[in-house]
Formats: sequence, C-alpha cells, structure tokens
Amino acid sequence: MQIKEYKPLIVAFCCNWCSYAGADLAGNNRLNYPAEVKIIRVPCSCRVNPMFILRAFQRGADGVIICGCHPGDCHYTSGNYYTRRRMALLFSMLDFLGIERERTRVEWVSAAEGAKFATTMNDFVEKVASLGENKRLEDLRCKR
Amino acid sequence: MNNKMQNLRDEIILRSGVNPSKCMACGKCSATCPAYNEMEYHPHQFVSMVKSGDIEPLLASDSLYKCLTCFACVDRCPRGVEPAKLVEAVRLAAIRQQGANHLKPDMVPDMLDDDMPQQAIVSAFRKYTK
Amino acid sequence: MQKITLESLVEKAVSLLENGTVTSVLGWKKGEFDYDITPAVFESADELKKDFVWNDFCGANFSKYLVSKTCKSEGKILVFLKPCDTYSFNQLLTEHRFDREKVYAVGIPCEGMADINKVKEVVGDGISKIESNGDDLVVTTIYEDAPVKVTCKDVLAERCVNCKSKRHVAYDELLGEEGEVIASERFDEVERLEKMTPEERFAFWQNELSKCIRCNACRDVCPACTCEKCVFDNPNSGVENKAASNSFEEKMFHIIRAFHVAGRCTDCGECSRVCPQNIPLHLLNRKFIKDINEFYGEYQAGAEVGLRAPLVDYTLEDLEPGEVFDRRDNNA
Amino acid sequence: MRKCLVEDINSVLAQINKAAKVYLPVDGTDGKARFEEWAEGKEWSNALNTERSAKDFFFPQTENLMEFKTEGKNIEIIDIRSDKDDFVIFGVRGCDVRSFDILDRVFLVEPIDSFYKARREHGIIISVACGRPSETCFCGAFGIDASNPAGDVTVWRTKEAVYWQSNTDKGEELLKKVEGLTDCDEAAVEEEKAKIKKIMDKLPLANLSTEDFGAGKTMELFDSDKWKDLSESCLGCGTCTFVCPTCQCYDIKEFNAGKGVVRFRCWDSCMYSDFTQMSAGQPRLSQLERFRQRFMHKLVYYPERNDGIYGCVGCGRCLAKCPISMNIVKVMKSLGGKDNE
Amino acid sequence: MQRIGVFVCWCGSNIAATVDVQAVAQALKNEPGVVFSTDYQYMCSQAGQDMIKEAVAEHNLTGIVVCSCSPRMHEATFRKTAAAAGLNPYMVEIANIREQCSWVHKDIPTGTEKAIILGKAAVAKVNLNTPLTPGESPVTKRALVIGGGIAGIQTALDIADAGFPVDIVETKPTIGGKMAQLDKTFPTLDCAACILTPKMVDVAQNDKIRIFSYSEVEEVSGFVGNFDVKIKKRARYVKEDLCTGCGACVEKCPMKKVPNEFNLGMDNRPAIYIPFAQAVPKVATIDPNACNMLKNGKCGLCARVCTAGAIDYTQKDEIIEEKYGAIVVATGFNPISMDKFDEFAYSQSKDVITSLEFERLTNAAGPTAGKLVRPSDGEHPHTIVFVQCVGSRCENCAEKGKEYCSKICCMYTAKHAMLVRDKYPDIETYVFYIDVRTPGKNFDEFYRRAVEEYGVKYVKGMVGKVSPEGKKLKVQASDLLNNKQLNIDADLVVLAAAIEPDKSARPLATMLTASMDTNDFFTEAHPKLRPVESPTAGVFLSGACQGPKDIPETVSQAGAAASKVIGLLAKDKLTGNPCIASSDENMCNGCSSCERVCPYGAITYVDKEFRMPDRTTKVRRVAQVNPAVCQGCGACTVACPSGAMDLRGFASNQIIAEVDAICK
Repeated sequence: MQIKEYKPLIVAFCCNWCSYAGADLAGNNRLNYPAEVKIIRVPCSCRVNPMFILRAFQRGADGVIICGCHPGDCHYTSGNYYTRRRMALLFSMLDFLGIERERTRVEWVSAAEGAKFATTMNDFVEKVASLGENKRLEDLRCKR
Repeated sequence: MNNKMQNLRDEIILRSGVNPSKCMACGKCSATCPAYNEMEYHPHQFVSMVKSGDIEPLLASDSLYKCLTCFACVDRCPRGVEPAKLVEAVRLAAIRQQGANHLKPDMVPDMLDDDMPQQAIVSAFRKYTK
Repeated sequence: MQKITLESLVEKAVSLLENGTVTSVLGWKKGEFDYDITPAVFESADELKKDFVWNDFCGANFSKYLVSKTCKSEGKILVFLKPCDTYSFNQLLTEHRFDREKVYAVGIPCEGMADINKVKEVVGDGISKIESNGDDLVVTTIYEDAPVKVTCKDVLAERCVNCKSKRHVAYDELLGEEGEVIASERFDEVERLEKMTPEERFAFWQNELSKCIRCNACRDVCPACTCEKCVFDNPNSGVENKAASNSFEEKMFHIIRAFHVAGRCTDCGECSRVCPQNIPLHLLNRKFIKDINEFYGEYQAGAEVGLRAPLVDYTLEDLEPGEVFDRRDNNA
Repeated sequence: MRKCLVEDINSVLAQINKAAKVYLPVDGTDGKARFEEWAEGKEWSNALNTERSAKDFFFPQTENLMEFKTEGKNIEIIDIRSDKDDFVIFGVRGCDVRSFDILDRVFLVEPIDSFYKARREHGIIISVACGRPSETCFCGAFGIDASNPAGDVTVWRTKEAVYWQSNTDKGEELLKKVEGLTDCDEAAVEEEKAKIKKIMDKLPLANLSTEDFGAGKTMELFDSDKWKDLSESCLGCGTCTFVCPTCQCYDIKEFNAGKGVVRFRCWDSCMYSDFTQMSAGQPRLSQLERFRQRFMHKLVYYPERNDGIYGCVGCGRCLAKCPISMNIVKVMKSLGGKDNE
Repeated sequence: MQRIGVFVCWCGSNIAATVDVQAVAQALKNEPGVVFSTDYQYMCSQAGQDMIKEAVAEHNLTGIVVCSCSPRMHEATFRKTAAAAGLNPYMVEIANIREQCSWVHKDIPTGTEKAIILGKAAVAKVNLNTPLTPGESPVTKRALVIGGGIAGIQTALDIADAGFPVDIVETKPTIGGKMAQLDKTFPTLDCAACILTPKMVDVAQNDKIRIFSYSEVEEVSGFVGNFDVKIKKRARYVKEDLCTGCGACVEKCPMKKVPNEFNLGMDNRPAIYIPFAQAVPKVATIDPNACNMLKNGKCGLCARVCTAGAIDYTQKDEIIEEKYGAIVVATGFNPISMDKFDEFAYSQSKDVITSLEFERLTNAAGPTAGKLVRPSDGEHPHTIVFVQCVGSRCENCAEKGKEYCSKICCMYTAKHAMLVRDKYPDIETYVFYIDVRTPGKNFDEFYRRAVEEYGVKYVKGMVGKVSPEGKKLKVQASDLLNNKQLNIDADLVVLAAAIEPDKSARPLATMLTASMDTNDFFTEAHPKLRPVESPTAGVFLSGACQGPKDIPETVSQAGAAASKVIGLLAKDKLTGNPCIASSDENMCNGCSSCERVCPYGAITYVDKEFRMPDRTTKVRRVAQVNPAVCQGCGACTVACPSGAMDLRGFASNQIIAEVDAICK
C-alpha cells in the first residue's frame, strides 16, 4: 500500500500594509516556506471575520493563520487591537469545543520582517502537519 | 555572579517583591533617608547592589540594622522600587544565613538604660531577632 | 416561593392603566397547566384580573419584546422585569433597540424560577396541579392520590441556581426590596469542561450539538439577537442554512451565534431554557463571559446603559491570542 | 398474541435485529429519550415519548437528492438514490404511528416522493401502548387509542411481561423469525388496555373537542380576531414544527462544495420569515399570518383535503417545547368557543 | 456572469523559472467566467499592457486577472491599463505568483500547482467584483487653528502665507501662549518676547487670519474638507472693534486685587485688564468674577473713562458658526500641579516655585521687573537649588506625576542656572538631576557651558526633602557620585515641574473624534511617517498637544502641519479611496458596534422609515458611512453581527470566494 505524503492546507490572512509586504519581502529575499501556505490579502487584520476562518476549515483547511501589523503599528491605528481581542476569544472558544489549538494562530509580521514571515510559516506548517488532517471541523461534503 | 549569589539575589527579590530593575538611579531614597549618615550602604546602594548580585557586603554590613524602616524612601521613590522592603529582605537573609540572631536575649540587659521606653525595647527586640 | 404576590402586581398594573401612565401591560398569561405560561399584552383591568399570572414558572424575559412592541404602540407599555431581565433591558438600550420613553419598567424581585423538567424528574408525568406553599411546590398528578411536596430549591432552573444578581439595574419603579449582585458559581461548569482534555471536550460538544434541530429558538428568544436579518437567514451571507447537514454546520451556527453575542450577552439563560433538545447553550456564552472577565477585566453586559462592550474596545496591553492557552495552562 | 418476560426483551430485540436493523428509544445523557440504533447494552427507555418524533425515519431533517460534479465548466449529474435495507422502529407511540398516515397522504399521492416511499416501504413499525401518558397528551381528541396503537406490530408492556401482537403480514413475518416469544391469551393485554383507558379519561385534556374545526371552517376561523392575541408573543422560531411528527414542509437547497454541488432538502418551518422563499418570496408577511397558517393547516385545510383527518396527532411535544408555551391546545380552546371552555 | 481575461506574466525568468506559466494559463482557461487566457514575458511592459487592452476590446472582457508580481508593485499599473481599455480600474485583481510563489518555492510542479490555485482565487474574486468609483467631496478653503500659542501662530501664519484664510481660536484674552510668559529661550538665549511678539503682530495684521480670542470650540461636526464648527466667543464686556487698548480703564479700575494669572498669581491685576503690553488683540477684558459693576451694578468707572465707548456691560456670549476644510489642534501644555509634592514644601513656602514662575520672576516685564528676589520677602537670594524631573518619569505616582519625560526641563533649567550666574555671580546655584538629556542642536554645548563657564553645580541625585526653617529652606539631597547626603540652606528652590496636555484637549478630542493616548496627548496617524496628522482625516496636530516639545521642535511641527493643511486646501475636490465600508440599511439594526470600532468617526446614524415585510412602517436607526472619512480598514464589518456592514473591494463574499477557491 502506498501512503500519500500528507500535506496540510494552510490559509494565511495577511494585512495589506505589514504582513502582506512582509511576505513579499520573504519572496524578495528568496526565503523558502512551504507551498501549502496560501495567502489572502485583506486591508487590515481586523477585516478577518471569524466566519472566514470557520469557512476555511469547513472547506478543508488544516490551519488558519492571521498576520497583521505589530500592535501599535496598525496602518489604521487600532485595527489589530480589535483583531487581538476577537481572535483571543475565538481561539479560546475553538479550544473549548475541543478543536486543536495549534490549528489557529495570530502572528504580527511587519513589512520589514520577511525572515520572520518565512520562519513563522515554516513553524506553523510543521505544527499543523504534526496534527494531521483537520477532522474536528471538517465538512465531509468538502473532502477532496 | 556565582550560583549561590544568584539564588540569594533571586530569593531576596522574591521575598521583598521588589523589582530593582525599575530603579532609574535618581537617589531620592538616599536623599530622603533620615538614617543616611549612620549607614555604610545607603538605600540606593541597596537597590543597585541587589540588582548586580553584590549581596555579601550588604549581609555583613551594619547598615542592615541602621535602617529605621520609616518608609520615607518607599513613599518618595518615583518608580515604586520600595528600597525599605529590600533592606528588610536582606536583613532576613542575613539572619537566616547566620542561623543566629543579631540580638540575643542575654544581650538586652546591658543595653538598657532607664530612659528607654519599654515599647522601644520590645520593638527593637522583635526587629533584630527576626 | 415568590415573595411578591400576584395581587400586588395586578394592582400595580391596573392602577397604572387606570391613571393613564401606560396603555398596555406586558405580562404573563395563565396557561392550560400551572406551568405553561405565555407572555402576553394586556390592555384592560378585566384581562389582567382574569388571566394575569405570577408564579414560579414565569421565566420568560420580556426585554426583547420591547423592540417590536414599542414600535407598534403609541402609548407607554408597562413591563415587569425580574433582576436578570433588567440587564437585557439595559443592553438593548445601549444598542438603541427600543425607545425608553415608551416603556414604564417595574422591577420585581425574583426568588428564582422552577424548571418544569426538574419537577417532572421528581414527580413524573401527568401533572394536574402545582401550587406554591412557602418554600415548597405542592404537585398533584393523575397517578398519585396524595400530592407530592417538592422543595423549590431542588427544582430551580439552572440559571437560577447560579443566579448572578438579585439587583435591578434599571426600572422606573421597584416593587419589593432591592437585592444584591451575587457571587455565583456560574463558571464552575465551564471550568470543569476546561479541565477536560481536548478530546473529552470535543466528545462532549459533539454529543450535545448533534442534538440541535436548528429550530432557532435559542436565537429567536435571545435578547442580544435582535438583528433585522440574521446572517443565518441571509442567503447572501455565505453561512445561511435552514438545517445543519452535518456536525460542522452545527458547530458553525453555535460558534458564530455565541461570538456575535460575546460581550453583549448578559447571561440571562433564555437560550438554554428554550432549547427543545436541552443543549446547555449557555455554557458557550459563559465561556466567552469568563474569558472576557479573565482577559480584559470583569465585565457585565447591561450593568449600565452605554457601557462599551469588550469586543468593541481594546487596551494597548491586551493579551496576545497565543498567550491565552499559556495563561490557562499555568493556572491549571 | 405472544409474550416475553421483561427481562428477556434485550434478547428478543437482538433477534429482531438479526432480521432487520432495529431502532428504539434510549435515554440520553440528559435523561431524555431519543431513537438510537439498537446495540448490546442499549436499554429500552421508559420515557413516554422521544424528544424528536419518529418521522425522522421516513422524512429526515436533511436528505440529499442529487449531486452535480463540476470540473472547470463541465457539469455532470449524479443520481445518488440507492437500495435501502429493511429496518424496524421499535417502541413508537400511537400518536407517532398515526403521524405516518398523515405524512403518507402527502408524500405517497401523485407525484409520489420516491425518497419517502423508499424509506417507508422498508420500515417496519412496532408500536407500544402508553402505560403512563402525560398531562400534555391529547391524542384522544383525534381518535387515537393509546391503549391499542396501530403499526405492523403492537406491544404492551406490563410490570412482568411484554406482549406482542402482529397487525400486518409484515409484522407477522417479523415475529415469526423471533424465538423466545411464547403464545399467550389476551387477558393480560385486555386488562392493560382497560387500565390505560381509565387513565386517558382522567387526563386534563381528555375533553378537548375538535367540533369547531375541520373541513369547511375556513371562512369562520380565518378572520377571527383571536389570532392577534394568540400570535402576539410568538417568537417565530421553528421549535413546534421541528418537534412535530406531522409537519412536512421542506425547502430544497444546494451546497457548493467546490468541486461539486449537493442538492438536498431540509425541513422548513412555516413559522420562519424566510419560509421556502418561492418565486414571489414568502407569501405570509406577518407572524400572525404565519402562526395562523400552521394551525389552520393542521385543523382545517388538511382535514378538508384528507377525508376529515386532522393534521395533528396530539403527541404534546409542542406543548412541552414551545419557548413561550403557546400551542395548538390553546389555539383550539381559544377558537373553539363553548366546546372547549 | 463576468467575462474574465487572465494574463500570466513570466517576469522574464523570475516567474517562468519555477512556474510553468503556460500550464497556469491553460488551467485558468477552464475556470468559470474566464473567456480568455494567455501568458507573456513582461505583462507590465508597454507591449504587455497593449496586449491586455486588445484582449479587452476583442473579447469584451469585464474583468481582468493578472498573475504576476505583488499587487503592491503593479496593481496601480494594471488598473491604469484597465481604465485605458475602458474598464473600471477596480475590475482588476492580481494573483501574486512571484513574491509569494515562484520566489519562495523551488520546484516547478509545486510552484505551478500553487500558482494555479492563486490564480483561481483571483478569478473567483473578480467574478464578484463590482465597478467602484471613488467618492468626491468639496473642500472648504479655510482652516481652523485651535490654540494661539507659538504652535498655533506659526501654523496659522504658514497657512495664510499660502493664501488660505485661517481662524485662530484661543481661550485666553490674547494669543501668545506659554512662550509669551518666558524670559529667554535656549540654547541661544534670545529673549522670547523679541522673537514672539513680531509674529503676534504679523498674525494681527494678516488679513487672511482672524483671531477669536477669549473663545472656545463648542461643537464640531462634518468631516475632512467639510467641518462645521461652532465657536463660543465669551463675553469680554468690551467691544473689540472699538477698544484701542489705551489702558485708561485698566489704570482707573478700583478693583485691583485680582491675582494676575499671566504672572502665575505672583502679583495682582485689576478687574478690567490687558494681560500684557504686547497682547494681541490688544483689547481689554473685564473679569466678570471680579468686576463690581457686573457683580452688583455698582461702579461703571471704566465706561466713564473710555473715550472710545468700548465698554459694554450687557455683552453676551456669542456663537459663531463657520465651515472649515481642515482643523489644526495646537492646544499646548501646562505644568502639572505641585500641590501633591509635599516633600518639596511647594504649598508651605513662597520661596519654592516652579520653573515657569521663575521665568516670570526673571522677566523684565514680570512682577519684579526682572529683579531676582525671594518672593517671600523680596530679599536677594544667595543660594538657589534647582530640582529636575519633579513629577516626570514617575512610574507609580499616577495621581501626582507623569510616567513620561517632559523633555524640555533639562534645557531650561540649565538656562535658568546659567542666567542666574551670569547676572548675579554671587548666587550659588545647584542643579539636582537624575540624567541630563540634551539631544538637540547645540544643546549639550549649552549645558556644558553652564557647568564649565558659569560654575553651576550639577549634582547627580535627587532632593529628598525641602523644609522651611526660619528664612531659609533646608534642602536635603543625595550626591550619588560622592556617595554623600547633602544638606543645603537655600533661599530659593525651583522645581522643574512635569508638563501635561491642556485640560481642554480631552473634550476637544471627543468632538473631533481624534484619538488620544492615556496621558491625553493626541495620537498621530503614524508615529514615524505621519507625525503631524491625527488618525482622523482633516485633523492635524501642532506643538505640545501631541507630546512634550521645545520651541524649535514646535515651530517645525507647526510648519509641517501647515504644509499638510495647505496640501489639503489646495485641492478643489477630495477623491476618496473607493474601497470603503458601506452599510445595508435594510439589515442594519443601529446597534452602534461599528461606530465604536471606527477609528475615524466615519459612521453616523440616522432615523429612517422602513416598510416592513408585514406592510407596516417602522422608524429605525441605521448606520451611514461617510465615504470621505472612511479609510477602509474593515473593523466595522466584523463588529457588525448582522452583516449589514461590508467593505467594497474586500467584500465578505469575495473573501469567502477566495477561501473556497484556495481550499477546493
């Protein structure tokens, strides 16, 4: 029997001003990270609705990471502060429902932190891969 | 700083609840200290010496027992460092380390004179035998 | 068991109607049995005297009705509010959901409401009569000749066992004595779940939420859920569905529902009271309340009108999402 | 008439399970009974009725109808209907048994609902008489005899024994396959029936009358001013419709899973403001109209088209479950004039 | 259904080396909505752009997906291309297959697979794109400057210089602010009045500038380019247009015992007064709390002596309504109260004074005509002790002091000590310091001169206690470097009190929906890159209201704020970013959640009548987004539980479509 190598699917929401630029910088510097990471550009991390995160899990994502400007550096001054509260509560709730807490993460990545972006993604993919497939928030209809 | 000193330092910091890193070396504690001239090491030195782990000289110094615990330094410190609590913690360390009290009951009679109020004797005894 | 009497409430309502202060009364209406009480609008003294009821089964929180009733009514509406209802009342005012000018709020003390399911656990089915007698309920059934005495305390609804406050935070007039905020043990059950392993928690919620029939009673009764159109009813929202087809959709609905009321939920417990499947939905809300209290400082939605809800607020020093679990693990 | 001892019930069920998968009411962690697949160790609940009605077996809350597979711009249609196996629903109360007749009159008339029909044909119903009805029961009002419920097989449970009586060929076939049932006379069952009838007469809703309802009452009841008060506090949730064994409305929806689309149906509630959303949208715009629809349908429209049979079976679930305790009994008493005073 | 064209760029070998671009173009051709798909070496080149334009025309494209480098690089380019092709520029989406794909993945199959998925996500998004048009709003070409200190003056002058009318609102009877009270200025020691008063005169004479003195801002509404402001002009009981500032009334006023706030209460003034000789406007003001005529109708002397007939006891507060395109906040600072610092005996002895009081004491126009004497007895002091950081850098004394460094004290204390030693070499001066901070042009040199040339005694350490003993002040302090405790008998103790934002700033911030930090300093839009703009569009910051500042820094920030204002007012119309929030009124329930998270105050509420589904009508409170103010962060979209609030260009259904495409 042949076992197909398991590759997790990661959705990364990145704010336009810091983290998306940080991801670009990682590219400029040719810093590798797994192709399983797919980035969605949002104006600010505070645009990320918990529904988007759940939607990603429903559709088969194994991990969701939200990246924004460092607290205090938000292009819109306060967006990431709201993100911080919303996600702290949401992640805590997901954990409360027994969803593996390693599947969700918030990371602050500035436009200058290309290296941090790459290491963060490498680390996140590794952690999620070690958990295996997302079974607890899956929708069987969406199975590949 | 060797391990022993490191531990002692950590213990003093833990026991006093004081964070000496918050000190900005303004010297207001020493400026305000009524026992300053009696002391070999002054309040601000307590803070900086504990911070750097230089605790042995403090343990050996008489300054420990010169502090009146009047808390003027605590009140005036703009950073909330609370030197008096640090002095007290070093004092405790000294006593615990020596395993002996600075003042023993049989030493007391020699020190008495008629003018000394009973309350002072009792409080001094309490303080120096901790 | 209730300290305030039916007569005094009727008397108050009749006098306010007659002196023209109010034109209608939102109150509890007698049902078929002694426990199936319906919220109703009374418009005359005769109606009040005939059908108004106040007993240990008057659990319904009227606050939400004010949203629609104040829109329709020209005159003032008298509403009776138990302490826990007043928090919802304030929260709705904070969110500008009804016109305060059109309401005359009478605070009434509450000694806790009984849960008919718990009564039935003790006496079984076939209840023909329930009377209140001091600290007891006297229950007559068609199966037993002699009535059965049940201590009120033993059959209190869960939310009343863990009552958070006997204090009215809003009223125009208060009947009876003002109570106090109570140090309740309402978070104990949340804590118990937190201490389980993720696998156990997952199994627990999988079992509970699988019972959900998506009747939407929890949402429709919730005083915090007053959206003109709920995202779950809106075909353009991307999450709309009429029935949960699988366990994901069950979770989705309940997570988002709880998230939408997080920081706004006053913990009135109506969601769990009305759930036809007895799912302990209040635990999801309480989890958010507990987290909010722990992460951002004690916050009671509806304690005052105009409070800034924790999710529309922040401080520079807030906890990082990644620290949430470190903190809990350290506390455990 | 056959019998077995109460303590042997599990071994009897095990035998039935060999013939066809058995579902029976089992107490859950919350102490409430729900139908579950039989397995060793599952105990037949003593509860009067299940939280959800037995209609789920033939008309589940969601049911996939067909699938589309999409690849780029291509669409392929997949028929997902498959052959069903026989199954047994054990422990159905008389009210729920009647509900199947009511659903049949909707789903098994032209155009026949093939999904419903497939399930219905494979279901064998073992009903059980109600030894201990509740105050919320009013099946009598609709002519249901709780002491002698219909079904392929009827079961009576007394303290010591369980009595089995087959009513149909299907039922007889099944019982034949079960060893350990002994033949007996009907005395014990008759006694049990008499006992139940006596209790039924004592129920608070025993005298509920349907006199003022039924075919031809539309004009009289539709414009009654009582609907306003009755619907006043209705929250518009779907609890009553979803616990109801006879509510049969559904909506058809699609779920786009990315590579394919599932078309499925799911229960809908006439109490919802977004009920079915047909071409012109929801035809009943106020909660009063929606509320009225539900009860008029059960009490007037349905009997009008179905030989006077009411669309309610008196199971009492809506009485127990409505968040605001508004229900069909209150509606009947309020609209029913003198008969129900 | 859209007609989408997909354009896959090779970027030379930058993309093509790790992504099979042809395979990407081929794969995306099959996506719903895509009618054309191609690849090209350099999509951003003129030839590449022409290719897009031709394809739009040929295939009637309604949407464009470019798979290329980061949108941060060329999104603007391709939007212009789309516009040139006759498409709405917001019908373009970029799939970032260079920075986020070809450059970070090594092998072709992986890169190609990911590029296809990113392309599919972009296609899914474009399918839901709608044409967007940026909103336009007119600009009222007039600026308001709140505060008439040096910051406000400089800002107003610079704006007026560019030809735009400016109004200054000042709460005091005259402009000039703190600088008018100062004696000399560091590090050049020129006299404050000599450099300030000409500027004040410039303001008075500039016909583009109006001064509303003795006035305050009452209400602000509107938004960038279109502010409506109500200004309350308090009654000064003197007609400004008639008063010549001759001072006859001031001289004759019998009520002479009012503490003079300009001299910080160190001397008295009459009930009718002109704060100082060079005041602008040079108009008298009657203090209603002191004037006998206003209090009990007895007196009226000033009216009798006024030859201009300017006195008007019946004057009332007046509300002026004006429209502005931009608002500059220049509310400045105040020294904190010293009342709670018992250890320095400020409230016990007249000879313990603050540095600002010291300025008045040495000022030629001050209460002693510039002669340095002890306030208690008028005697010549022999020893002066200066104490720095009083109330600054105070971590746990929130009720007394401030956590921050007040920044200006080191320099003015050096100045004070130096000036004392220069004028009175016999006076011994001590400066007690924690750190001496002199990061400014010629600052450290200045401080060193005080020590080296003037012999000011700098002691590293703090004063612990000041106790009045007889005529002297006993100062107990520590000298940390010598490890000694000092006891000095001083004649005068000068406290370098921390400074704090003016009390009027907080209510003003609320009116302007401008944000503040915990210390009530205004927050800048970006701490590094937008230091003179507040996060609220059209509101700018000048001077110490944003943080402690010395005069050169204040003046440069004032100029910077002015240039931002000029840039704004120079526009005839403001073109907004079309990617902004909008609220669906049919779903909004008016709960205010969105309003509370909006950092720009872009959301307001109106009561609107709606037809309900059940044929009734209902008045509901609903949110409205001001397109000129919204910056498009999207915080409101998540705060909104009903989903009424959505963000154009990043709509929920678009993001969901991207998620779905990625997870397919």
